[in-house]
Amino acid sequence: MRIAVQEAAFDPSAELAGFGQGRADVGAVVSFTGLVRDDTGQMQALEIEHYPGMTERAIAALVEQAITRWALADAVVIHRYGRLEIGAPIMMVATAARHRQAAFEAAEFLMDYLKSRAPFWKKEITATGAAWVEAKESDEAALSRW
Amino acid sequence: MRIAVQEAAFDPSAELAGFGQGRADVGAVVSFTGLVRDDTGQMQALEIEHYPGMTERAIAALVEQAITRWALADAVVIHRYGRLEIGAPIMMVATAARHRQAAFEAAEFLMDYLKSRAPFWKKEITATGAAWVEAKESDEAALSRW
Amino acid sequence: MVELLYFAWLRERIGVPREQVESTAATVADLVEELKTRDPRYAAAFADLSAVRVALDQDLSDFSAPLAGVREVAFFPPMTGG
Amino acid sequence: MVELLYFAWLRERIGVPREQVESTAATVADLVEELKTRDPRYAAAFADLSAVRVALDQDLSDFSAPLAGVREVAFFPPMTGG
Repeated sequence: MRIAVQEAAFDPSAELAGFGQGRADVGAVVSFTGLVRDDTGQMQALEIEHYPGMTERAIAALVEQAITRWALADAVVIHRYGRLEIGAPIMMVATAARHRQAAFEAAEFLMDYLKSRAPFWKKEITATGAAWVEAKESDEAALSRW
Repeated sequence: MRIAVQEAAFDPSAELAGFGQGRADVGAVVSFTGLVRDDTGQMQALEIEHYPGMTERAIAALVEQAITRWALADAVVIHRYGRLEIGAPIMMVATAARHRQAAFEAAEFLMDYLKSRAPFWKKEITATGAAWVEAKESDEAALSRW
Repeated sequence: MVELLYFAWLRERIGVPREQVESTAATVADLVEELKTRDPRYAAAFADLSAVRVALDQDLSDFSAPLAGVREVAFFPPMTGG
Repeated sequence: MVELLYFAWLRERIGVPREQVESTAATVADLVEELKTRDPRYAAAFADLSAVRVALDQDLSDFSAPLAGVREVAFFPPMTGG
Protein backbone atom coordinates (compact mmCIF):
# COMPACT_ATOMS: atom_id res chain seq x y z
CA MET A 1 0.00 0.00 0.00
CA ARG A 2 1.30 3.42 -0.89
CA ILE A 3 -0.30 6.82 -0.27
CA ALA A 4 1.32 10.07 -1.37
CA VAL A 5 0.05 13.65 -1.18
CA GLN A 6 2.60 15.76 -2.95
CA GLU A 7 3.28 18.96 -4.85
CA ALA A 8 5.73 17.29 -7.24
CA ALA A 9 4.67 15.95 -10.61
CA PHE A 10 4.54 12.16 -10.93
CA ASP A 11 4.50 9.63 -13.74
CA PRO A 12 1.53 7.24 -13.42
CA SER A 13 3.18 4.61 -15.58
CA ALA A 14 6.35 4.61 -13.46
CA GLU A 15 4.23 4.27 -10.30
CA LEU A 16 2.62 1.16 -11.80
CA ALA A 17 5.91 -0.60 -12.58
CA GLY A 18 5.61 -4.14 -11.19
CA PHE A 19 2.40 -3.32 -9.31
CA GLY A 20 0.46 -6.52 -8.55
CA GLN A 21 2.81 -8.65 -10.64
CA GLY A 22 4.72 -11.86 -9.87
CA ARG A 23 2.30 -13.26 -7.28
CA ALA A 24 -0.19 -16.12 -7.56
CA ASP A 25 -3.14 -14.40 -5.85
CA VAL A 26 -3.57 -11.36 -8.11
CA GLY A 27 -5.51 -11.73 -11.35
CA ALA A 28 -6.54 -8.12 -11.90
CA VAL A 29 -4.98 -4.67 -11.66
CA VAL A 30 -6.97 -1.50 -12.33
CA SER A 31 -5.55 2.00 -12.45
CA PHE A 32 -7.23 5.35 -12.81
CA THR A 33 -5.41 8.60 -13.59
CA GLY A 34 -7.10 12.01 -13.43
CA LEU A 35 -5.60 14.73 -15.65
CA VAL A 36 -6.03 18.49 -15.94
CA ARG A 37 -8.65 19.11 -18.63
CA ASP A 38 -9.46 22.44 -20.24
CA ASP A 39 -12.98 22.51 -21.67
CA THR A 40 -12.97 26.24 -22.46
CA GLY A 41 -9.58 26.76 -24.06
CA GLN A 42 -9.08 29.62 -21.57
CA MET A 43 -7.32 27.82 -18.74
CA GLN A 44 -3.69 28.50 -17.94
CA ALA A 45 -3.38 26.13 -15.02
CA LEU A 46 -5.20 24.35 -12.24
CA GLU A 47 -4.43 25.19 -8.62
CA ILE A 48 -5.21 22.68 -5.91
CA GLU A 49 -5.42 23.58 -2.24
CA HIS A 50 -5.58 20.90 0.42
CA TYR A 51 -5.74 20.45 4.19
CA PRO A 52 -2.37 19.05 5.26
CA GLY A 53 -2.80 16.37 7.87
CA MET A 54 -6.48 15.73 7.26
CA THR A 55 -5.81 14.85 3.61
CA GLU A 56 -3.47 12.00 4.48
CA ARG A 57 -5.79 10.78 7.28
CA ALA A 58 -8.87 10.82 5.03
CA ILE A 59 -7.11 9.00 2.19
CA ALA A 60 -5.59 6.38 4.50
CA ALA A 61 -9.03 5.66 5.97
CA LEU A 62 -10.53 5.27 2.48
CA VAL A 63 -7.78 2.95 1.32
CA GLU A 64 -8.08 0.77 4.45
CA GLN A 65 -11.81 0.52 3.82
CA ALA A 66 -11.29 -0.49 0.18
CA ILE A 67 -8.62 -3.08 1.09
CA THR A 68 -10.95 -4.72 3.60
CA ARG A 69 -14.13 -4.58 1.54
CA TRP A 70 -12.63 -5.91 -1.71
CA ALA A 71 -9.83 -8.04 -0.19
CA LEU A 72 -7.27 -6.08 -2.18
CA ALA A 73 -3.73 -7.45 -2.39
CA ASP A 74 -2.35 -3.93 -2.88
CA ALA A 75 -3.47 -0.34 -3.44
CA VAL A 76 -1.93 3.00 -4.42
CA VAL A 77 -3.27 6.55 -4.12
CA ILE A 78 -1.24 9.55 -5.25
CA HIS A 79 -2.71 13.07 -5.28
CA ARG A 80 -1.00 16.34 -6.15
CA TYR A 81 -1.63 19.84 -4.85
CA GLY A 82 -0.27 23.23 -5.93
CA ARG A 83 -0.12 24.50 -9.50
CA LEU A 84 -0.68 21.98 -12.33
CA GLU A 85 -0.38 22.44 -16.09
CA ILE A 86 -3.06 21.43 -18.61
CA GLY A 87 -2.77 17.76 -19.49
CA ALA A 88 -0.76 16.86 -16.38
CA PRO A 89 -1.75 13.99 -14.07
CA ILE A 90 -3.58 15.26 -10.97
CA MET A 91 -3.92 12.01 -9.14
CA MET A 92 -4.06 8.26 -9.56
CA VAL A 93 -5.41 5.19 -7.84
CA ALA A 94 -4.42 1.58 -8.48
CA THR A 95 -5.92 -1.61 -7.07
CA ALA A 96 -4.81 -5.25 -7.22
CA ALA A 97 -7.31 -8.05 -6.55
CA ARG A 98 -8.05 -11.69 -7.40
CA HIS A 99 -10.86 -10.85 -9.80
CA ARG A 100 -11.57 -8.02 -12.19
CA GLN A 101 -14.87 -6.96 -10.66
CA ALA A 102 -13.26 -6.35 -7.27
CA ALA A 103 -10.36 -4.40 -8.78
CA PHE A 104 -12.74 -2.21 -10.85
CA GLU A 105 -15.19 -1.62 -8.01
CA ALA A 106 -12.49 -0.73 -5.50
CA ALA A 107 -10.91 1.75 -7.93
CA GLU A 108 -14.28 3.40 -8.64
CA PHE A 109 -15.09 3.51 -4.93
CA LEU A 110 -11.77 5.23 -4.19
CA MET A 111 -12.34 7.73 -7.02
CA ASP A 112 -15.89 8.54 -5.94
CA TYR A 113 -14.80 9.18 -2.36
CA LEU A 114 -11.65 11.10 -3.25
CA LYS A 115 -13.83 13.44 -5.36
CA SER A 116 -16.14 14.39 -2.51
CA ARG A 117 -14.57 13.38 0.79
CA ALA A 118 -10.85 14.14 0.58
CA PRO A 119 -10.08 17.78 1.46
CA PHE A 120 -8.91 19.13 -1.89
CA TRP A 121 -10.22 22.24 -3.62
CA LYS A 122 -9.57 23.05 -7.28
CA LYS A 123 -9.27 26.52 -8.78
CA GLU A 124 -9.13 27.19 -12.50
CA ILE A 125 -6.66 29.92 -13.47
CA THR A 126 -7.36 31.88 -16.66
CA ALA A 127 -5.73 34.97 -18.18
CA THR A 128 -8.46 37.15 -16.69
CA GLY A 129 -8.87 35.63 -13.26
CA ALA A 130 -9.50 32.50 -11.29
CA ALA A 131 -12.57 30.54 -10.23
CA TRP A 132 -13.07 27.82 -7.65
CA VAL A 133 -14.43 24.64 -9.20
CA GLU A 134 -17.88 23.90 -7.80
CA ALA A 135 -18.66 20.46 -6.46
CA LYS A 136 -21.02 18.57 -8.75
CA GLU A 137 -24.24 17.09 -7.46
CA SER A 138 -23.49 14.04 -9.60
CA ASP A 139 -20.26 13.46 -7.63
CA GLU A 140 -22.14 13.54 -4.34
CA ALA A 141 -24.84 11.28 -5.79
CA ALA A 142 -22.18 8.79 -6.94
CA LEU A 143 -21.44 7.96 -3.29
CA SER A 144 -24.87 6.44 -2.77
CA ARG A 145 -23.98 3.33 -4.73
CA TRP A 146 -21.40 2.23 -2.18
CA MET B 1 -5.15 3.50 -30.80
CA ARG B 2 -2.93 0.47 -30.46
CA ILE B 3 -3.84 -3.20 -30.69
CA ALA B 4 -1.30 -5.98 -30.24
CA VAL B 5 -1.76 -9.75 -30.16
CA GLN B 6 1.61 -11.19 -29.31
CA GLU B 7 3.51 -14.09 -27.79
CA ALA B 8 6.14 -11.86 -26.19
CA ALA B 9 5.86 -10.66 -22.61
CA PHE B 10 5.00 -6.98 -22.15
CA ASP B 11 5.24 -4.43 -19.36
CA PRO B 12 1.86 -2.78 -18.72
CA SER B 13 3.46 0.22 -17.04
CA ALA B 14 5.77 0.85 -20.01
CA GLU B 15 2.79 0.61 -22.38
CA LEU B 16 1.06 3.36 -20.36
CA ALA B 17 3.97 5.81 -20.54
CA GLY B 18 2.51 9.14 -21.66
CA PHE B 19 -0.87 7.58 -22.53
CA GLY B 20 -3.60 10.26 -22.59
CA GLN B 21 -1.26 12.92 -21.20
CA GLY B 22 -0.41 16.42 -22.38
CA ARG B 23 -3.73 17.20 -24.10
CA ALA B 24 -6.58 19.44 -23.00
CA ASP B 25 -9.45 17.06 -23.81
CA VAL B 26 -8.53 14.08 -21.63
CA GLY B 27 -9.46 14.11 -17.95
CA ALA B 28 -9.46 10.38 -17.24
CA VAL B 29 -7.33 7.35 -18.05
CA VAL B 30 -8.28 3.85 -16.92
CA SER B 31 -6.16 0.75 -17.35
CA PHE B 32 -6.87 -2.89 -16.62
CA THR B 33 -4.25 -5.63 -16.53
CA GLY B 34 -5.12 -9.31 -16.29
CA LEU B 35 -2.49 -11.55 -14.71
CA VAL B 36 -1.96 -15.32 -14.43
CA ARG B 37 -3.47 -16.39 -11.11
CA ASP B 38 -3.02 -19.77 -9.44
CA ASP B 39 -5.84 -20.57 -7.04
CA THR B 40 -4.78 -24.17 -6.41
CA GLY B 41 -1.03 -23.86 -5.90
CA GLN B 42 -0.69 -26.62 -8.53
CA MET B 43 -0.29 -24.60 -11.70
CA GLN B 44 2.98 -24.49 -13.56
CA ALA B 45 1.91 -22.20 -16.37
CA LEU B 46 -1.01 -20.97 -18.43
CA GLU B 47 -1.18 -21.74 -22.13
CA ILE B 48 -3.26 -19.54 -24.39
CA GLU B 49 -4.36 -20.57 -27.86
CA HIS B 50 -5.86 -18.08 -30.27
CA TYR B 51 -7.24 -17.81 -33.81
CA PRO B 52 -4.74 -15.73 -35.79
CA GLY B 53 -6.50 -13.31 -38.05
CA MET B 54 -9.87 -13.46 -36.36
CA THR B 55 -8.37 -12.34 -33.04
CA GLU B 56 -7.06 -9.08 -34.46
CA ARG B 57 -10.32 -8.48 -36.40
CA ALA B 58 -12.51 -9.13 -33.36
CA ILE B 59 -10.43 -6.89 -31.10
CA ALA B 60 -10.28 -4.07 -33.65
CA ALA B 61 -14.08 -4.18 -34.02
CA LEU B 62 -14.51 -4.02 -30.23
CA VAL B 63 -12.11 -1.12 -29.87
CA GLU B 64 -13.80 0.83 -32.68
CA GLN B 65 -17.13 0.28 -30.97
CA ALA B 66 -15.79 1.51 -27.62
CA ILE B 67 -14.14 4.58 -29.17
CA THR B 68 -17.41 5.59 -30.82
CA ARG B 69 -19.72 4.82 -27.93
CA TRP B 70 -17.65 6.57 -25.22
CA ALA B 71 -15.97 9.19 -27.44
CA LEU B 72 -12.56 7.92 -26.36
CA ALA B 73 -9.52 10.02 -27.16
CA ASP B 74 -7.33 6.92 -27.22
CA ALA B 75 -7.40 3.19 -26.48
CA VAL B 76 -4.96 0.30 -26.12
CA VAL B 77 -5.52 -3.46 -26.13
CA ILE B 78 -2.63 -5.91 -25.77
CA HIS B 79 -3.22 -9.65 -25.43
CA ARG B 80 -0.66 -12.43 -25.21
CA TYR B 81 -0.87 -16.03 -26.37
CA GLY B 82 1.45 -19.00 -25.85
CA ARG B 83 2.93 -20.09 -22.53
CA LEU B 84 2.70 -17.66 -19.60
CA GLU B 85 4.21 -17.89 -16.12
CA ILE B 86 2.23 -17.44 -12.87
CA GLY B 87 1.97 -13.75 -11.99
CA ALA B 88 2.70 -12.55 -15.53
CA PRO B 89 0.46 -10.04 -17.34
CA ILE B 90 -1.86 -11.79 -19.80
CA MET B 91 -3.45 -8.72 -21.34
CA MET B 92 -4.26 -5.12 -20.76
CA VAL B 93 -6.70 -2.48 -21.90
CA ALA B 94 -6.38 1.28 -21.46
CA THR B 95 -8.90 4.01 -22.24
CA ALA B 96 -8.61 7.80 -22.30
CA ALA B 97 -11.73 9.98 -22.12
CA ARG B 98 -12.96 13.39 -20.97
CA HIS B 99 -14.68 12.03 -17.87
CA ARG B 100 -14.02 9.21 -15.47
CA GLN B 101 -17.30 7.39 -15.99
CA ALA B 102 -16.69 7.02 -19.73
CA ALA B 103 -13.12 5.80 -19.19
CA PHE B 104 -14.24 3.24 -16.59
CA GLU B 105 -17.23 2.01 -18.60
CA ALA B 106 -15.27 1.66 -21.82
CA ALA B 107 -12.54 -0.34 -20.05
CA GLU B 108 -15.10 -2.65 -18.44
CA PHE B 109 -16.93 -3.06 -21.76
CA LEU B 110 -13.69 -4.03 -23.49
CA MET B 111 -12.84 -6.49 -20.72
CA ASP B 112 -16.28 -8.11 -20.73
CA TYR B 113 -16.18 -8.61 -24.49
CA LEU B 114 -12.57 -9.76 -24.63
CA LYS B 115 -13.46 -12.45 -22.07
CA SER B 116 -16.26 -13.97 -24.12
CA ARG B 117 -15.99 -12.73 -27.71
CA ALA B 118 -12.30 -12.67 -28.62
CA PRO B 119 -11.06 -16.06 -29.81
CA PHE B 120 -8.67 -17.04 -27.02
CA TRP B 121 -8.70 -20.29 -25.06
CA LYS B 122 -6.83 -20.83 -21.81
CA LYS B 123 -5.35 -24.07 -20.58
CA GLU B 124 -3.96 -24.58 -17.10
CA ILE B 125 -0.79 -26.66 -17.00
CA THR B 126 -0.05 -28.63 -13.81
CA ALA B 127 2.61 -31.21 -12.95
CA THR B 128 0.11 -34.00 -13.63
CA GLY B 129 -1.62 -32.72 -16.73
CA ALA B 130 -3.50 -29.90 -18.32
CA ALA B 131 -7.10 -28.68 -18.35
CA TRP B 132 -8.94 -26.23 -20.56
CA VAL B 133 -10.43 -23.37 -18.58
CA GLU B 134 -14.21 -23.45 -18.88
CA ALA B 135 -16.10 -20.31 -19.80
CA LYS B 136 -18.03 -18.91 -16.85
CA GLU B 137 -21.73 -18.21 -17.08
CA SER B 138 -21.07 -15.01 -15.17
CA ASP B 139 -18.78 -13.81 -17.98
CA GLU B 140 -21.49 -14.40 -20.56
CA ALA B 141 -24.06 -12.73 -18.31
CA ALA B 142 -21.79 -9.69 -17.93
CA LEU B 143 -22.36 -8.85 -21.60
CA SER B 144 -26.04 -8.14 -21.04
CA ARG B 145 -25.30 -4.84 -19.32
CA TRP B 146 -23.89 -3.27 -22.48
CA MET C 1 -13.85 -26.83 -51.07
CA VAL C 2 -14.02 -25.26 -47.63
CA GLU C 3 -11.29 -24.86 -45.02
CA LEU C 4 -12.20 -26.13 -41.54
CA LEU C 5 -10.34 -24.89 -38.44
CA TYR C 6 -10.53 -26.36 -34.94
CA PHE C 7 -9.35 -24.80 -31.69
CA ALA C 8 -8.77 -25.87 -28.07
CA TRP C 9 -10.39 -29.20 -27.12
CA LEU C 10 -12.17 -29.46 -30.49
CA ARG C 11 -8.75 -29.45 -32.14
CA GLU C 12 -7.52 -32.07 -29.66
CA ARG C 13 -10.54 -34.37 -30.19
CA ILE C 14 -10.45 -34.11 -33.98
CA GLY C 15 -6.68 -34.42 -34.03
CA VAL C 16 -5.84 -31.73 -36.60
CA PRO C 17 -5.85 -27.94 -36.41
CA ARG C 18 -7.23 -27.53 -39.91
CA GLU C 19 -8.30 -29.47 -42.98
CA GLN C 20 -9.92 -28.93 -46.35
CA VAL C 21 -13.16 -30.74 -47.11
CA GLU C 22 -15.52 -31.10 -50.04
CA SER C 23 -19.07 -30.60 -48.94
CA THR C 24 -22.42 -29.64 -50.40
CA ALA C 25 -23.91 -28.91 -46.97
CA ALA C 26 -26.26 -25.94 -47.07
CA THR C 27 -25.77 -24.79 -43.48
CA VAL C 28 -23.24 -25.15 -40.66
CA ALA C 29 -25.59 -27.62 -38.96
CA ASP C 30 -25.72 -29.74 -42.13
CA LEU C 31 -21.92 -29.69 -42.35
CA VAL C 32 -21.60 -30.86 -38.74
CA GLU C 33 -24.04 -33.74 -39.38
CA GLU C 34 -22.04 -34.72 -42.45
CA LEU C 35 -18.75 -34.69 -40.48
CA LYS C 36 -20.26 -36.77 -37.65
CA THR C 37 -21.05 -39.57 -40.12
CA ARG C 38 -17.49 -39.55 -41.49
CA ASP C 39 -15.55 -40.51 -38.38
CA PRO C 40 -16.13 -41.09 -34.65
CA ARG C 41 -13.64 -38.26 -33.88
CA TYR C 42 -16.14 -35.75 -35.22
CA ALA C 43 -19.01 -37.44 -33.42
CA ALA C 44 -17.03 -37.03 -30.17
CA ALA C 45 -16.08 -33.42 -30.88
CA PHE C 46 -19.60 -32.36 -31.85
CA ALA C 47 -21.50 -34.47 -29.31
CA ASP C 48 -22.73 -31.41 -27.40
CA LEU C 49 -23.26 -28.51 -29.76
CA SER C 50 -24.23 -26.18 -26.91
CA ALA C 51 -20.51 -26.18 -26.05
CA VAL C 52 -19.41 -25.37 -29.59
CA ARG C 53 -19.15 -21.96 -31.24
CA VAL C 54 -18.66 -21.31 -34.95
CA ALA C 55 -17.09 -18.52 -36.98
CA LEU C 56 -17.58 -18.09 -40.75
CA ASP C 57 -14.73 -16.31 -42.51
CA GLN C 58 -13.58 -15.07 -39.06
CA ASP C 59 -16.93 -13.63 -37.95
CA LEU C 60 -18.90 -15.25 -35.12
CA SER C 61 -21.97 -16.95 -36.55
CA ASP C 62 -24.39 -19.77 -35.68
CA PHE C 63 -25.31 -23.26 -36.79
CA SER C 64 -28.26 -22.20 -38.92
CA ALA C 65 -26.11 -19.92 -41.08
CA PRO C 66 -25.80 -20.80 -44.80
CA LEU C 67 -22.40 -21.89 -46.12
CA ALA C 68 -22.75 -20.50 -49.64
CA GLY C 69 -19.65 -18.48 -50.49
CA VAL C 70 -17.94 -19.25 -47.17
CA ARG C 71 -14.23 -20.14 -47.45
CA GLU C 72 -13.25 -20.69 -43.79
CA VAL C 73 -15.34 -22.36 -41.07
CA ALA C 74 -13.89 -22.43 -37.53
CA PHE C 75 -15.22 -24.51 -34.63
CA PHE C 76 -14.20 -23.88 -31.04
CA PRO C 77 -15.43 -23.95 -27.43
CA PRO C 78 -16.75 -20.82 -25.70
CA MET C 79 -13.93 -18.29 -25.59
CA THR C 80 -11.93 -17.63 -22.44
CA GLY C 81 -9.90 -14.51 -23.19
CA GLY C 82 -9.09 -11.57 -20.99
CA MET D 1 -8.78 28.42 22.90
CA VAL D 2 -9.60 26.74 19.63
CA GLU D 3 -7.74 26.86 16.30
CA LEU D 4 -9.88 27.77 13.31
CA LEU D 5 -8.81 26.87 9.76
CA TYR D 6 -10.34 28.12 6.53
CA PHE D 7 -9.88 26.77 3.02
CA ALA D 8 -10.63 27.82 -0.56
CA TRP D 9 -13.15 30.67 -0.88
CA LEU D 10 -13.86 30.64 2.86
CA ARG D 11 -10.20 31.44 3.43
CA GLU D 12 -10.36 34.18 0.79
CA ARG D 13 -13.50 35.77 2.24
CA ILE D 14 -12.26 35.69 5.82
CA GLY D 15 -8.81 36.81 4.78
CA VAL D 16 -6.69 34.47 6.90
CA PRO D 17 -5.91 30.76 6.59
CA ARG D 18 -6.08 30.18 10.34
CA GLU D 19 -6.59 31.95 13.65
CA GLN D 20 -6.97 31.18 17.31
CA VAL D 21 -10.17 32.26 19.03
CA GLU D 22 -11.55 32.22 22.55
CA SER D 23 -15.09 30.90 22.52
CA THR D 24 -17.54 29.32 24.89
CA ALA D 25 -19.77 28.12 22.01
CA ALA D 26 -21.27 24.72 22.74
CA THR D 27 -21.62 23.59 19.13
CA VAL D 28 -20.20 24.38 15.71
CA ALA D 29 -23.43 26.21 14.84
CA ASP D 30 -23.07 28.37 17.99
CA LEU D 31 -19.46 29.15 17.05
CA VAL D 32 -20.50 30.23 13.56
CA GLU D 33 -23.21 32.54 14.99
CA GLU D 34 -20.65 34.04 17.34
CA LEU D 35 -18.17 34.67 14.50
CA LYS D 36 -20.86 36.27 12.32
CA THR D 37 -21.50 38.91 14.99
CA ARG D 38 -17.79 39.72 15.25
CA ASP D 39 -17.10 40.96 11.74
CA PRO D 40 -18.85 41.28 8.36
CA ARG D 41 -16.17 39.04 6.79
CA TYR D 42 -17.53 36.08 8.75
CA ALA D 43 -21.11 37.04 7.93
CA ALA D 44 -20.14 36.96 4.23
CA ALA D 45 -18.25 33.68 4.52
CA PHE D 46 -20.99 31.91 6.45
CA ALA D 47 -23.98 33.46 4.65
CA ASP D 48 -25.00 30.13 3.10
CA LEU D 49 -24.16 27.26 5.43
CA SER D 50 -25.41 24.68 2.92
CA ALA D 51 -22.21 25.46 1.00
CA VAL D 52 -19.95 25.04 4.03
CA ARG D 53 -18.47 21.83 5.41
CA VAL D 54 -16.78 21.42 8.78
CA ALA D 55 -14.11 19.11 10.18
CA LEU D 56 -13.37 18.72 13.88
CA ASP D 57 -9.79 17.66 14.65
CA GLN D 58 -9.49 16.60 10.98
CA ASP D 59 -12.61 14.43 10.87
CA LEU D 60 -15.64 15.46 8.83
CA SER D 61 -18.44 16.52 11.15
CA ASP D 62 -21.55 18.70 11.13
CA PHE D 63 -22.84 21.94 12.56
CA SER D 64 -24.74 20.34 15.41
CA ALA D 65 -21.59 18.66 16.80
CA PRO D 66 -20.40 19.72 20.28
CA LEU D 67 -17.08 21.57 20.55
CA ALA D 68 -16.07 20.26 23.97
CA GLY D 69 -12.49 18.98 23.80
CA VAL D 70 -12.05 19.99 20.14
CA ARG D 71 -8.73 21.70 19.34
CA GLU D 72 -9.01 22.31 15.58
CA VAL D 73 -12.11 23.40 13.66
CA ALA D 74 -11.83 23.66 9.87
CA PHE D 75 -14.38 25.29 7.56
CA PHE D 76 -14.35 24.77 3.80
CA PRO D 77 -16.58 24.44 0.74
CA PRO D 78 -17.64 21.03 -0.63
CA MET D 79 -14.50 19.18 -1.65
CA THR D 80 -13.43 18.85 -5.28
CA GLY D 81 -10.64 16.29 -5.26
CA GLY D 82 -9.89 13.52 -7.71
